Parts: sequence; C-alpha cells; structure tokens
Amino acid sequence: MAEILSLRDAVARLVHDGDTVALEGFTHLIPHAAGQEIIRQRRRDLTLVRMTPDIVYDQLIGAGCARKLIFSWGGNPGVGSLHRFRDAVQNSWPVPLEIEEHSHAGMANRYVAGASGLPFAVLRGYTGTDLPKHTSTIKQITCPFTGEQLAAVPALNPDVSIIHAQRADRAGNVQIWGLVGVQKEAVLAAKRSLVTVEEIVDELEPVPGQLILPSWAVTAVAEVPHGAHPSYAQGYYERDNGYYEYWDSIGRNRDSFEEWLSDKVFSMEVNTSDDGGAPLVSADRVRVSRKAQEAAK
Amino acid sequence: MAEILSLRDAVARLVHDGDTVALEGFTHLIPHAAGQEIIRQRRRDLTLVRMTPDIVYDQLIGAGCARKLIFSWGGNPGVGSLHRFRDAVQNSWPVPLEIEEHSHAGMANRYVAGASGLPFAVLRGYTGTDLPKHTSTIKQITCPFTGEQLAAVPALNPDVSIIHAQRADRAGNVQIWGLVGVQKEAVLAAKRSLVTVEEIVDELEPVPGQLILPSWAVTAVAEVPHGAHPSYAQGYYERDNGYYEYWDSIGRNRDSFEEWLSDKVFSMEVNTSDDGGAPLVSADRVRVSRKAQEAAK
Amino acid sequence: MSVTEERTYTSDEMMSIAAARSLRNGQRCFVGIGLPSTAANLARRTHAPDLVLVYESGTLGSKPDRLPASIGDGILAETADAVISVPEVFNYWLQPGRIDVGFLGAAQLDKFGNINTTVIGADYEHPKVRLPGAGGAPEIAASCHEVYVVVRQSKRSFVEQVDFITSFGHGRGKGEREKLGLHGAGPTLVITDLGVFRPDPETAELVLTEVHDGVTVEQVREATGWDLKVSPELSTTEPPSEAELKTLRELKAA
Amino acid sequence: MSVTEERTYTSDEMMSIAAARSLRNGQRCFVGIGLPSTAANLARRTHAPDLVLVYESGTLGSKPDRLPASIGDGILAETADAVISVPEVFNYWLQPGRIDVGFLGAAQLDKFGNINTTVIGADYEHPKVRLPGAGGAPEIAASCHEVYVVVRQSKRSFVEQVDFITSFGHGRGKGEREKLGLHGAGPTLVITDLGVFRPDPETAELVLTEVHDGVTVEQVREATGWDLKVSPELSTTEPPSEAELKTLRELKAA
Repeated sequence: MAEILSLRDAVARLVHDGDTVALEGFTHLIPHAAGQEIIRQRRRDLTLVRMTPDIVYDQLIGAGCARKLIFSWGGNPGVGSLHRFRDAVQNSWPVPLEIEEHSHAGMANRYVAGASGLPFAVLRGYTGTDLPKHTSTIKQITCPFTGEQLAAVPALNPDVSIIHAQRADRAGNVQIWGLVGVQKEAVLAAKRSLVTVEEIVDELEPVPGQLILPSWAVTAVAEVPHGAHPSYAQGYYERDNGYYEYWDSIGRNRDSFEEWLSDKVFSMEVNTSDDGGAPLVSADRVRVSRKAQEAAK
Repeated sequence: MAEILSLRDAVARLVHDGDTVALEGFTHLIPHAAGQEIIRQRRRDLTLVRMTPDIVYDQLIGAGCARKLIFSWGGNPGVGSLHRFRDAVQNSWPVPLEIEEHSHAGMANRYVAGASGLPFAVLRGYTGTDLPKHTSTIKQITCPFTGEQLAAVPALNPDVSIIHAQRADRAGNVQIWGLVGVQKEAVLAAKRSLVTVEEIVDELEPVPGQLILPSWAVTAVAEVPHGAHPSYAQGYYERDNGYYEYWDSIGRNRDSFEEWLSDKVFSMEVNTSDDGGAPLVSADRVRVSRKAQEAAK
Repeated sequence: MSVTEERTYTSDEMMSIAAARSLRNGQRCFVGIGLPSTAANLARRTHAPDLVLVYESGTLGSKPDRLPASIGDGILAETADAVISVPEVFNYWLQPGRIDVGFLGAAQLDKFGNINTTVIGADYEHPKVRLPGAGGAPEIAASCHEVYVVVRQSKRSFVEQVDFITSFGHGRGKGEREKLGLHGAGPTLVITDLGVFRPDPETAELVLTEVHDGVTVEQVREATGWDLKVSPELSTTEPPSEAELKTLRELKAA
Repeated sequence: MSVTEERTYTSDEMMSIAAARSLRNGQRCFVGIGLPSTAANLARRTHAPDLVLVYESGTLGSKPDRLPASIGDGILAETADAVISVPEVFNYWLQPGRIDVGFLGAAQLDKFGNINTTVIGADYEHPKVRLPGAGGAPEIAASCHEVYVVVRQSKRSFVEQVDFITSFGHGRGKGEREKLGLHGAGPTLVITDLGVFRPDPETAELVLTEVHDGVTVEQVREATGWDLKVSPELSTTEPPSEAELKTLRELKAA
C-alpha cells in the first residue's frame, strides 16, 4: 500500500545517488516539483530516463544530478533547445553526460516490457535509421514463425519512477485523466514509485477517461499542489506557456541558471514542511508574470 | 468509415465460407445474435477463434459451421461442459473439429500482436505445461539482451472479428463500457470487423470507463437490440443465467439441438428485416422463463 | 467446540470455509472461477476485508456484495477499483509477479500439485473426456507468489500423475520449478472437502497436514489416488463458526 | 488572380497553406509538432473538415478550436474521439499502417527525403549542434502510407546528404524502402516556403514540381544544397485565398 509522505521525505527515501530515475508525463502532468526536490537534495550520478526530457531534465542536468540520459526527444517544446542539456553534451558542463538515444516508439515499448515483467520488447522500429549504430540497446530479432526481422529493445526497469497525477485518496489510490502518456507503464516498470498529486481527497469521484493506479501498485504519494507547473494538470490549471519562453532565457547561460538554482531551488529548502501536513509550494511554481517574461527577454 | 448495415447484410458481406472468424466478448457483450446469423446463412469451414468458446460457439460448432477452433477455455461457465463442442471433438459430429489450444495469456497476446501489426508476441507462458507438445503455434524465443528463454506465439489476424457493444453513433463510432475484454484488440487485429450494438444514437454521451472505437477502425455496425443475450450488456440488461442452464439441456442431445436450430434459428429467416430499418429480435433472444427452464430439466 | 453429534454443515461448506481462512488480509488474490471465487469472497466478508480480488476478466480490487455468477459478472466491474482489458490483466498485473496468491480449481490434481483441466485420458487427440482447457490457469500457476488449489477430492480427481499438465505445480518433485525459471513458489496449499495438504519441504509431494473435523485419515486415503503420506504434525480443522456459516450461506443465497 | 504588386502574405503563410492543401478530406493524419500541426489544423478548418488528426500524445480525432501550443496541449485530449496511452498510439494505431499521412517537420532534409533531427556534424559523439532527437518520427516515417514533410528551406536545411538519418526517407535511391521491408511509401511530398518537391518516380530524388507564386526557380536553387532537378511540368502554386489567409491568421492568433 502506498504511504502518504511529504515530498521531501518521499524523495529522501526513494531516490538515492546512482539510481536510475524516470520522471514521466507527456507534456501534461510533468512532475516538476519532484524534479526540483531531487536537485534540492543534491542527488548525484543519476541515470535519468524520460521520453521527452524538457525543462524538468534541463534543470536536473544543469544542476549536475545526472551522469546519463536515456531519452527519445530532448527540447523545449515550442521554444527551441535545452541549453543545459546541450552544454552537458557538447561541453561536459557541469559534468559529462552520457546519452542513450531511442525513438518514442522504442522508449514506450521499453516501458511496456518493464511493466510486463519481460526482458525485452519487439517493434517495427529504427529501420534504415542511424540510431542502431550509436545505441547498443537496439538489436534485431527474428520472428520464429515468419522469419521476419524486427527490432528488439530491452525493458526499462527504473529504480524509481516519479509521476504527477490529479488526485489520490487517503488510501493512496491514484486517479489520472486527460493525456496519460506512458505514466502507468513507468510506474509499473519501476522497483519503487512516487506519485505527486494536486490533492488528496476522501473519495475519488469517477471522471471520464480516468486511469486508476491502485494503492498497492505505488510506493509513495505526496500532495504537491501545482506540482506539474509549468506543465499543466487537466481540471486544475493550464500550461504556463510563458514559463517555457522564460526558461529559454534562464537556461541559456550558466550564470543565469546558477542564479535561478540558488534563488528558486536551494533557497526553498528552509520552507519545506517537516510534517508533510502543509504542502510545499515553491516560489518557482507560480505562474510567470508578463513582467517577469519581459524582464527575461 | 464504418457502414451501418442490417445484421443480415453485414454477415452476408463480411463473413465468407472458409474465413477465420473471431467473435469476442469476455462473459460480457458476447455477440450471440451475430453467431446465430452466421448459422442462419449456413457458413461452412470456418476457423473459429475465441478465448472462451461458450454457448455461442457450441451453437456454431453444432450447426456444422466450423472446421477448426482456436481457443483457450471452452465450457458453459458456471454450468459445465459444451456438449456440441465435445461431440465434435470426441465423435466428429456433425463434422470433424480440429483444435488449436492456448492459454488466455497466450490468446490475449496473439490478439495484441495482431492489433499491433507484429507477426508474434512474447510472454512468460506455458512453462512446464503439456500445451506446447500439442500446439505447434507455441515456440521458444531467446531474449537478445539477457539470453532468457520465453514463449512466442504468432499474431492472430482474423479475416473478420465480430463484437457486441452498447452503442454507436450515426457515423459509426462505437462506445463500450464495463468489462471490455479483448474486444479492441480483436477488432484491430482483423482484416474486417462487425460491431453489433444495442442502439445507434445521435451522440455518444461519455460514460466512465468507456472505450471508443473510431468509425474508421470498424468495417460495419449493425443495430441489434439484445444482441448479446444470454450474456449481458452493462447498462442495458443483466446476464440471463437461466439460459445457460437451459442450454445444457438443449445442447446435451443432437435431437434437442437440431430442434432448437430449426425452431429458433432457421425459422427466423423470414422475419429478418430487409431494409435494416427494423432490427431483428430473434425468439431465442428473450429471457428464458422459469417455466422453460423447468421444462428443460 | 460447539459441534453437536449431527453436523450442521456440509463438507463443501467446510471446504469453502477452510479455503477462505487460508487467505490473509491485504493479500492480492487472483481468483479462479467456481470454488476459489466462493472462498475468496467469503474471506473478504469475514477476516480479510482488505483482500484485493483480481479477476482475469479485467477487474482489480472488486468488492462484490453478492457471489459473482461468473468470472465476468457485471458486479465485478461495477465494484472494482479499476477495470482493465484482458491483455493488461495478464501482462501488466499477473506476469510481473504482482499477485500474492493464485487461487485455482482443478479437474484433476496429482501428488506434485500439477493441475489438469484439459483432457481425461492419455491420448490428447482422442480424449476420454474433453475438459474446458487452460483458461488463465497456466500463467496464474506460474506467476503468483503462491498457488492455493481448492478441489473436491476423490480417487478420480486426486491422482498419482495427471493425464495432461495444464498448469505446472512441482512437476515430478522439488526444484523443478526453479530449473524451469518459474518465479512463483507454485502450489503451497491444497484444500479439499476432506482436509488440507501441503508440499513436503524436501520432496514437494503433497502431504496431508489437516483433516477436517469428523473426517478420518482412512477416509482421506480412500479418496486419494496415490500412497498418501500424512504429516507427523497432523491437525484437525477447526469446524466452521456460526458466523462463517451464516456469511457463506448468505453469500450463496444472494 | 488577386495578388497585387505587394504581397499580402508571408512565405511562411504560403508554406502552411500549401501544406494544408495537400491533405485530403477524410484522411487519417499523424501530426508532428510545429509547422505540420499548423497546416493540419488549417486543412481541417478549410477544405478538409473530416480530416482525422492523430497526435503522438495519444489523441485520435482531435478537433481543437485553436492551434495547440504543443503536441500534448489539453485541447487535443478534450476534443478527441478517443484518448489513449502513448504505447497504444504507437503500437495499435501507427505501427500496423492505419494512418494515411505522416506529417513531419525536419531540421535537415536531404535529396532523398531522409530526415535529420538528431545532430549537425559528422561526429555523433561530439556534434556541432545537438538537436532534440527522434521523437516519434522514425516510426511515423516508416509506417504511414505516405509522408509529407514541411520545412523552411535553406542550403543548411536542404542538403545533399543528412549528417544523421533520424527518419528514413528513400535512403540513397529508389527501391531501398522495399529492400528494408518498410510498408509505407515514405516521403511523397515536401512543402517549403519556396515551393513543392516530389520524388522522381525513377530515382526517388526530390524534384521541384511547384514554385510558390512570386518565387523564381533560381531562388529555389540558391536555397538547395544539391544540384536541384526541376520537373518539366513545373507549375506555380496558387497564392493563398483570402479565406485561407483569414483562417490561418485566426488560428495563429487564438
């Protein structure tokens, strides 16, 4: 059964130096607050896994938490590049970053295999591309019935997967709706899992299109309102498109990034609630005002 | 886009002698009316596919429509044996029946592979059992990453899959809720598909737990109220448990079965609506009265 | 003990109640059709209210308020925490070993806990009796942490060696599961209308460890198709309590 | 024609409108991020109201009433016929060839329609520029019946040979797709801000088949990194209609 913990306690208990960590959420419900808590707790040597490493991983990579990234699309969606990611790949700053690169179909199937307790998945993928030349986790497999050649990719089984959801009940059952991405598979593939939620409620009212993760399939739940900001939580808040623009200006330079780290992440440490009662709301998790955006330009 | 047809026209157009035909529905939403229409149109040499061949396939097999059955559990749930199925396997009556036998996990994965455009699926299955000795469509495969041995089963790609659903809209989009079994996979795996529905409506009101099959993924939709009887349609009617008992008495003897065929299937031919406007309700699709059950015992 | 000379319960009731008692609160139980479903639902209404029932029809955490008439009764979906597809229940929930107990029935069971629900008779092509087949059982028996079997016992059903291994138990003895790479422990408990059996820790052969109240070891031997070994610590099953009987009867009547 | 001496539209607008026109009503279109999404949404609001938009975020039949800000904008889920998981969109819907047109963008495109969105520079380990990577594109390019590419054209983006094949087009020429067992026809149409290109039926090399109104062939050559062949049946793109421009601008403003 899932334990209800504060975000700080959950990250402290579940995420260790050297772990393979997946934060999932496909545009929707990206667990940004959890990512920043990992930075705040100064985790190191993580292998980060994510289909779409966007701002959340730019922050973790820039803060030096990662030694490796397993991914299929790394960018600031609708804006451009991830400057911290590029700086790490091109200049090994602040630490070298090894990459293992797949396609979305490959990554999704790697999670499916992980969730299914299988060592690998089969797909029609990568054909004719240069990816298999550089990614050793893409192999060929022969159909034992037709002789056809297909691609095989190994299961992903993170030490810990972290997702954000709309709600949980007090027993730790999790409810998600809207775009659900690969979150169920990421949680089921992992050895441990943390779900941050907008709110913990007495009863989960059914919502059309909902996905339920039973409490016994989750390790910990933490209540973190606005925990997906600047991404969105359907039914709670919209995507803060301005933040994605703003991030471009922050991430572009090492100085502005380090200032951001110091102001918006590390300085929040003292405000973390100890008892898990009053949820932490970081100063960074406030909609970027037009003024801030302008200033950033 | 799905065409809206009468059940008779749909079966006439989509189901041909010698076809591989899957009727799916896991206890819930079993397409009984469509099965009886196939009998009525005297299809022959079908390869019937179904995880749980229960009464619907006992009827088709007894009527001599099938030359082969691909399945994982054949019984009258909660009652006992399928007598027509046993008579065909043990005595080749009315025609010999070849069988290809899997487990549920194997069959489900065969549909998944079919729906995914893959030639085979991998699972942890059949280990230590006698099934691979008798079923040539179970093979071993080696994980190219770990060297582990797993089971492989070939994709199922029926010529036509038939399912029953609660509703469709006039554009042919299909809405199903409650237990959804393997129906989506069966439809997506097939070359052609027919969905019989309780009703065709102007607009599909969202229902929690719904599954939607877009019109463009379905070949034909036919309105057949009570088309799942004696199984059930959540939100429409309950399972007719009495019918399952009653069927035991009908199916037990060749004579009573042939009488049933003549009275309840072939005699309905003249009542079939020609224009598809007034849906056919077979006399067999009426809840079995306590009296009928008593008489049958 | 409150049992009068005339027993106030049937041996089937004793079997269901003994089977129900074997389940612990909070366990995740993959529930087979028939006798296992009765026992699991009884457990949930007596000592194990937080037992998580998983059905192969695709329901996680069903809480039916009556006995489901089939493995896919609508009540299972309506009262479930989550309803999922059949491929998902096997691939995401059963296969990775998320389920504590697989609760199965059997047409034929042998002394190493192998189960046959496929054919009676040695010739698969021309069976004496064609049974329903495997259903979900082979993978339930493979992937759950433990397997409990509940079955009515007779010389026909309790045999030296099954005619067909539909679901692998312990093969021909200790260590075979490990050799095959099976992750679960296999059948650790068999409950019948006469008693309770557990695999010998050395040989994996099923040994009588409990007789139901009022049943003699001789009666059990007569209903067993092999030379039955009896545990030196043989005990007698506690007869059904009034509460258990009442709950079971209410369940079956509803 | 109503074009005055001063053009009333930008070349980007011409590109989006030309791209939108290429889609036929009722087609199933797998929509990439950015320019393709703009074009597909424009098509749905002009001549192709029944265009079925599929996004890799897991939406089938989205009908957004404004331009989605990202591939996973909430409006896509809220207006979809069905919302499904990301594994399902790739495995059940894209991979089996259910989608007519894959609509992709590109950082670099070569004369055989191969696409690079991974690295600029020959050394993958030490790239000149690290691009976002593959995303869904390799399998979109493999599995859709046809692929349309929409890209802003320059010598840097329109190259003889891409530095990295992220998504396979026609390789080094006609017949390579078939040899690799790819089911779809690959890139059959490339739309840029200058014109329209189609693979030569004999060689699969991209050939200029249309120039946008007001653009010269020489301008196109100057923005092409290989020795461009021009179709003998070269035509001129119909300039945007007022209705197209109005709809596009409303879309982008909303």
